[in-house]
Amino acid sequence: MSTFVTLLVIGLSEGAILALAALGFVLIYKATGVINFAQGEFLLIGAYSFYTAFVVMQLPIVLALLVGVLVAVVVGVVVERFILRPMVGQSHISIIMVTIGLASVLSALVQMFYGTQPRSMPPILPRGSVSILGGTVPVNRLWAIVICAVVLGLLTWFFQKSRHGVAMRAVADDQQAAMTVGISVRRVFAMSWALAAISALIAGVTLADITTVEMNIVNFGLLVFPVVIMGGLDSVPGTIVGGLTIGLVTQFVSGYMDPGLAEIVPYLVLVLVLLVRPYGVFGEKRIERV
Amino acid sequence: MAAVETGRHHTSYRSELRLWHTRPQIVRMAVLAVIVIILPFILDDYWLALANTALIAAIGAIGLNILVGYTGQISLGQGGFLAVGAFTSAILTDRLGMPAPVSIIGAVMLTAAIGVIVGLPALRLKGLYLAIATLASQMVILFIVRRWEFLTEGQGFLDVARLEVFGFRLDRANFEQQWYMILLVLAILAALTATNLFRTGVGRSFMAVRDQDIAASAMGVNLTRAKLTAFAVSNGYVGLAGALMAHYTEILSWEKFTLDVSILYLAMIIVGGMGSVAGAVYGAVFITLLPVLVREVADVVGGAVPIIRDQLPAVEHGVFGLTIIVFLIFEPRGLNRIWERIKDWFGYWPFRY
Amino acid sequence: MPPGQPLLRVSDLTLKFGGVTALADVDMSVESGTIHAIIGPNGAGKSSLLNCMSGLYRPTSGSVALRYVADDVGRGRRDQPAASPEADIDSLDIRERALTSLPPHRVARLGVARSFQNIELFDHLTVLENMMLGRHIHMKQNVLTSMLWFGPARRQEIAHREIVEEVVDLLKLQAYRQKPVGTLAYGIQKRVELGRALALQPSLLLLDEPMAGMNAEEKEDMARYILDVHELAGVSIVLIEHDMNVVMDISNRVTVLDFGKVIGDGTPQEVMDNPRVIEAYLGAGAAS
Amino acid sequence: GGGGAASADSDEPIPIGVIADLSGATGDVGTPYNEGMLAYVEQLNADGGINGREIDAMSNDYAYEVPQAEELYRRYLSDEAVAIQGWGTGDTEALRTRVANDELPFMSGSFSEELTDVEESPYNFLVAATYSDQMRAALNWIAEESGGEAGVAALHHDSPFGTSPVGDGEAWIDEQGLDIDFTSHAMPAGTTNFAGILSQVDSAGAEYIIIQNVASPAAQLARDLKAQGGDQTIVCLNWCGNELFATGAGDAAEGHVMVQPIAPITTERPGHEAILAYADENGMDPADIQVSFVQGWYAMHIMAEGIRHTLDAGEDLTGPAIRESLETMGPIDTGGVIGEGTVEFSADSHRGSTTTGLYEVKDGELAVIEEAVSP
Amino acid sequence: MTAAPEAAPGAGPPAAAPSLLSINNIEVIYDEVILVLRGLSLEVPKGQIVALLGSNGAGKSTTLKAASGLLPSEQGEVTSGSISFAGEDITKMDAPERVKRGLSLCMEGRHVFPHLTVSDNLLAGGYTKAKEAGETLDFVYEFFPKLADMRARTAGFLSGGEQQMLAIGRALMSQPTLLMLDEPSLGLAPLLVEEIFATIAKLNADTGLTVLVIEQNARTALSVAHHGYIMEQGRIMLEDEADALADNPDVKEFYLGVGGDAGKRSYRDVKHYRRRKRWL
Ligand SMILES: Nc1ncnc2c1ncn2[C@@H]1O[C@H](COP(=O)(O)OP(=O)(O)OP(=O)(O)O)[C@@H](O)[C@H]1O
Ligand SMILES: Nc1ncnc2c1ncn2[C@@H]1O[C@H](COP(=O)(O)OP(=O)(O)OP(=O)(O)O)[C@@H](O)[C@H]1O
Ligand SMILES: [Mg+2]
Ligand SMILES: [Mg+2]
Repeated sequence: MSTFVTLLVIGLSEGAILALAALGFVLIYKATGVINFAQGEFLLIGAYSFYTAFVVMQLPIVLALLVGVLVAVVVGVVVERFILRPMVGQSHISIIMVTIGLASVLSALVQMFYGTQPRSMPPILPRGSVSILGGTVPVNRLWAIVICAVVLGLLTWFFQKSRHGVAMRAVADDQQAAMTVGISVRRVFAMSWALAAISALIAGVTLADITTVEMNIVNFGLLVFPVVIMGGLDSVPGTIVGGLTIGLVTQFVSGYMDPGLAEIVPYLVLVLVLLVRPYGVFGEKRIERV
Repeated sequence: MAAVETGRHHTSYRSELRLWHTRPQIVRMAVLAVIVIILPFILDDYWLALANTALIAAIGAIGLNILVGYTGQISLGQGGFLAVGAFTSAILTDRLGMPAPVSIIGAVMLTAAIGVIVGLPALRLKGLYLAIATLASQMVILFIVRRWEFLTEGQGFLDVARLEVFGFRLDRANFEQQWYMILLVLAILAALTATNLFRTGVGRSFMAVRDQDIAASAMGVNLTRAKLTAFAVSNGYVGLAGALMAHYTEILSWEKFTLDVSILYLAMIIVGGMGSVAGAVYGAVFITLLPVLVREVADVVGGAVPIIRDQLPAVEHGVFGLTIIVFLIFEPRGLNRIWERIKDWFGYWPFRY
Repeated sequence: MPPGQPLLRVSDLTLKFGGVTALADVDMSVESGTIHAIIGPNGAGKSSLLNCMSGLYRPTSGSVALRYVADDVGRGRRDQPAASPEADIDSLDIRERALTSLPPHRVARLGVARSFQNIELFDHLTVLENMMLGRHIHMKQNVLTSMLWFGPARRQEIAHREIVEEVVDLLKLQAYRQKPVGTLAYGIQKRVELGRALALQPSLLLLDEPMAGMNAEEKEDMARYILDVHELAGVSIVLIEHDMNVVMDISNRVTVLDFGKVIGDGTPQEVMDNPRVIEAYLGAGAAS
Repeated sequence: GGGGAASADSDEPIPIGVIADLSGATGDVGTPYNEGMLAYVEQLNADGGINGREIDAMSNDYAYEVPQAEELYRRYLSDEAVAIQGWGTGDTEALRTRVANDELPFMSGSFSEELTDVEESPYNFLVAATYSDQMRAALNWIAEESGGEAGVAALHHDSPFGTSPVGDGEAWIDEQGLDIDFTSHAMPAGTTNFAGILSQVDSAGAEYIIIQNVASPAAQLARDLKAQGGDQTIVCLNWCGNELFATGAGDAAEGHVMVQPIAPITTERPGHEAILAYADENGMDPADIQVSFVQGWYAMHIMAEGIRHTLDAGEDLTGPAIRESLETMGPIDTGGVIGEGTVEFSADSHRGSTTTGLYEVKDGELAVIEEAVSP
Repeated sequence: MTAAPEAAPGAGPPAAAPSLLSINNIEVIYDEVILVLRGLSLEVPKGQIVALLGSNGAGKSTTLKAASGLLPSEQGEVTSGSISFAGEDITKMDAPERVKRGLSLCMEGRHVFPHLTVSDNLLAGGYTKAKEAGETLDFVYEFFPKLADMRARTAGFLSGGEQQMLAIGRALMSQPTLLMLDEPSLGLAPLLVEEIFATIAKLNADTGLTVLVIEQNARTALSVAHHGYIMEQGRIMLEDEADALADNPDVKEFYLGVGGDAGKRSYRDVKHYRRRKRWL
């Protein structure tokens, strides 16, 4: 029982961070149709820029977060403007590859400036453990859940309710048509990349606080794919459910079965899901009519 | 599509269907043949080893291009498939004592079969869904290779005996030269057979699936069969590349078949030109030589900009990414297209159009 | 199949997409040797009906059955037009097959070819390659001989290429042979699509709005091609078209759909005079 | 021979290829190791080199990727290196047949017991106790410490490096009849928490966790262990038993134990003096000198001694000659840094030493528990 | 009715209405080499319906794209000449800005947002006038009751004609003063074509909405238009009052075609392809 509680909370917190990272991916995909393989690197950039502001430049935490947001927005907008805009209308594979190239460049940049040694950061979230139902649970994990839930809630609201949400979805469907109804495609693109980068920043910093600031964050980012595919690529609730599922399943498998197996369990789950539902659990079938 | 050179008329379908028609084409092929044949006598072992690596990569890239470039099925599973080919051939020769050619054929067939198994879900999956499903296959295959102690007898790696073909054992002194010859022949065969495939109905049905699968099925193309065949054929080449890798490098461990390798191969076909056999070859050579080039440049400018030398792997990594981006933005059809342009330019010289 | 014989029977066909009923108990039959038009307002279910006929949609209930001459199928039969009028019906081995349970490629193998409402060509392939794909069902697909090229693969390519060239001549596409179709003008693409379907040497040709988006001149050309194909190759044609002038002029029989139901069926003139059709589709203006 | 670098009477620098991991999975310890080697070379060259000849250490990062290591190896071969300093187990094993073919003496950071077989790996030399010996020492200590009965979980890097001592450990328990309940798990790479593996350790009833991995994941594990209120004792082998572990885990490192054949700088052995002098000259803080740095320094020292012996004997500087020197020159003094203090090879054993030290983390420092233990 | 509130209500086109849109001698080039429009000029007087006719590839759609600012998204560019709307030079303005000023285009080939519902499509259409979107929505549903029935359906699954209606409805959502329609009858049933043109005429009559419409279906288009232009190969070849154009023998021959009214030839009687070279 006690193990169960520990694993449950840790799994939920991982899942929540994962969902947040994945939501950035979904945001980009929904609005621009771009499959961003560099989402993991966005987490990395987020974590390192915050680290630089907070630890290296010794800024107060709020200011450091603002610096992080600024960097995230700039990176997001620059990437959109100079790398993805010229790619409009290219095939899936080309877009996937250009973001893979981007991922290489971003991680190479981080590596060039910071090396690969993990860096430690003074704790942001409260440390220590509490006992819940007999399980020892790190307090920062609980905080991670809360933070991610709040940010996820805000983003979801924005996407579903605000008029920018509809604009984003319209742009995703048909950019030319969106222009004819007066939606500035550029602004929508820039906005979705910036939002994705910001959500990655929050996910990255939370993750870095729980672990360390290190290149490994990228590997965590790879898990975004099983999550979004399970969720159906463009469904916000699907992404949240997908994130929590992957977080929990991984944790339970590594706790009760084989920790090594946990590495590939997200992918096994994914394959199972796809066999039953080729468009993910929450995804709608692509419209294909002749 | 290159502009059709003018003044070329055919009197029979047979002549039109030939691969090389014009004088310049034939001359070009002859020059290329001469260069390729004298290469092993002028390069030292270091460069020959690079050439050999590139030739193996070319075979693998041709295979990947069949699936991705021609059939439109995105695959991130190349690394895993190479591993299947490599370990199969190594185990068949070393443990079952099969002659290398037989075990290589065995590896080709098994990799093709695994391709079909992985291809099965592909029947229902499209685009990114398929890409991620193949990513899953990469992860799972690699996990198996890593954990299945039978493969490496618990050592984590597998030694492969020196290649012996029909009683002829490669010797140490001429190791690279001899391999070069073997690989050259195989790479040419791979390129020719792949080219032929796309001159005929089977290959056309692959391309039809890529361009418009619904119309293809309405034209009588069995989508299931076409996709699975594409997976099998593509993986056949990949299996061959994997097997050759095993015999050439003489040691195998899972670390040679990671996701990075899958990405490397995708980069080859992107840089070379998707949906083009020649492109796959150009891409393989280019991507194999890229890190070497970066290093040479780093040696030269490293004094002035020390970060380039000190952070070489990061720089290599970054340059690799940048190459992909630059190609996709400025010449999405890759080196093959650039080469065609050059040919056209000379073909029409002195006229500009 | 000799003319005047029942060729295709649609019975009680119902097709639902979630809550939407695209087709409701549709009954109709197509006779061989005719041009059979299907008309109806937008969203009436015309394309859906065609999609059911070619196996692309699986109907919720009901069936589409095709009758065919056993020998005709699966063999290059360019010397004998599919509908040789002289043939004696009793001497032919005529079979019937339910298309609704078949995947599209199996339907194609039975000699049913089609074009699409929004051109669905293989964009990166040349005109010739597109048409060669029309020959797909008549060709043997062997990976190994294909890789070898010399021998059976090349012989087969040349043999089928000859048939394709005939279609190219018929549709006057000579100038575009080696062009990737994606770069061609809309009207030409429509023609290539027709050609690709013809290359299959179908006994039944399904055309979904072949003249949509064409100007008067191109429409005339296209109508001429369709008539030629019909007369020269003896193919039976099912045609969806909105231009009533075209329908009146070239079709032998018309079925009218509205909200997925058949509301009229008969000769063009009968249909034109049918008040339900006028009300639902033609409007008062056209009736005059 | 003429003026080639290999010739005995040449005065050209002696090329040695270094395959280093600075940025890969083991870069945290690979970087100081490489720095230690290069520092030694710098020091040696400043002191006039070996008989007046400098060492040209060509060092390149291979990011812990085997294919990259192979590429580097080929380059060094074509640059006529007379010996190679490698790094990881995977690449050392991947290269061993080539090394044997090309007759190049090869040392590395890998102490995998697989490599000590002179038949299979005639040109590989191991300068300190093998991972398996370290594992044996760890098990012996645990048996003693727990008063006989104990549960041990061996957590290892998921690679040849990681698995290398696991089987030998199990065999050792059988052989010695130790009352130890032994389980093993691979530590997933790139994971963000070890909660799962720790609960496995818990449910297996283990009181000790032996880690065969590098420092960063081990530190992460120690932190998770603390956060989840586990009371197991961690025993780190060679590559995580270092200062990085202590600093990385912070107060979560307290009380954990390390099996380390190389004496940390805080133990102030005679062999450390040269290193401290170098640090002093180069403005390095002695507190920053990690045990991996010391290890790199002495790995290079041993190679240099072999070369010196060859040159002293007036022989050409060829692989076989250096190998023979190393095998026949007798004990090489390391000033008490490695094992018992000396390293010695012979024609039928390339296992330079079998002894290691045991340390404990106390107030963030490595405190000696026991010295020169031999299994 | 909220569309075009500033237009004079109910007024028929005044004799010399001021130009709302005027295109002056523009040249358009695609991909930096393909010259499509070669000095084209066109006036759309306020409150009128203007029809633009021409054969395939003449450059009709290109003209509308130039007017609506869509060319950059297709690697096209206006290289000379100018376009002004309501007296303002808009040659360099981007597309969304033009929509805000009341210039709305309904593209060729429908271009609805396939994954959005019908109502979301319409709401996206009202993006620039979000505050009044509710009202406008009611207005559109009134005009196209069928859309109201389908408001919750996903647009991509609609039939071609349904999508066309949706596209026009969406264009109205931005409350345009000038509505440009590119082949609105493409693939539509005769009844619907009639309906759509009746709607266009009604919009024009009721609200004074100015319309520029491209049509292949020349007869129908000329029947509702006040004025017509005929273009070939990137230039205007002929321009006149709509009635006069419909009576022009050349127009009859080449644009009104065979079949149809007044006992023309049947399609079956056309025996030759390429009866003629281009009409130039
Ligand atoms: N793949 C599909 N998924 C969901 N609904 C569909 C699909 N295909 C067609 N429909 C629905 O079925 C109905 C009939 O559509 P269909 O395309 O057959 O009409 P149509 O008669 O061809 O119209 P048009 O003349 O406009 O092409 C429409 O309401 C359409 O929305
Ligand atoms: N994006 C583009 N890039 C290059 N050329 C183009 C592009 N769009 C149109 N063209 C070319 O410009 C010419 C005019 O095209 P446009 O679409 O304006 O014609 P149109 O009069 O609308 O014809 P249709 O009646 O077929 O719609 C054609 O020759 C076409 O090939
Ligand atoms: Mg239709
Ligand atoms: Mg147009």
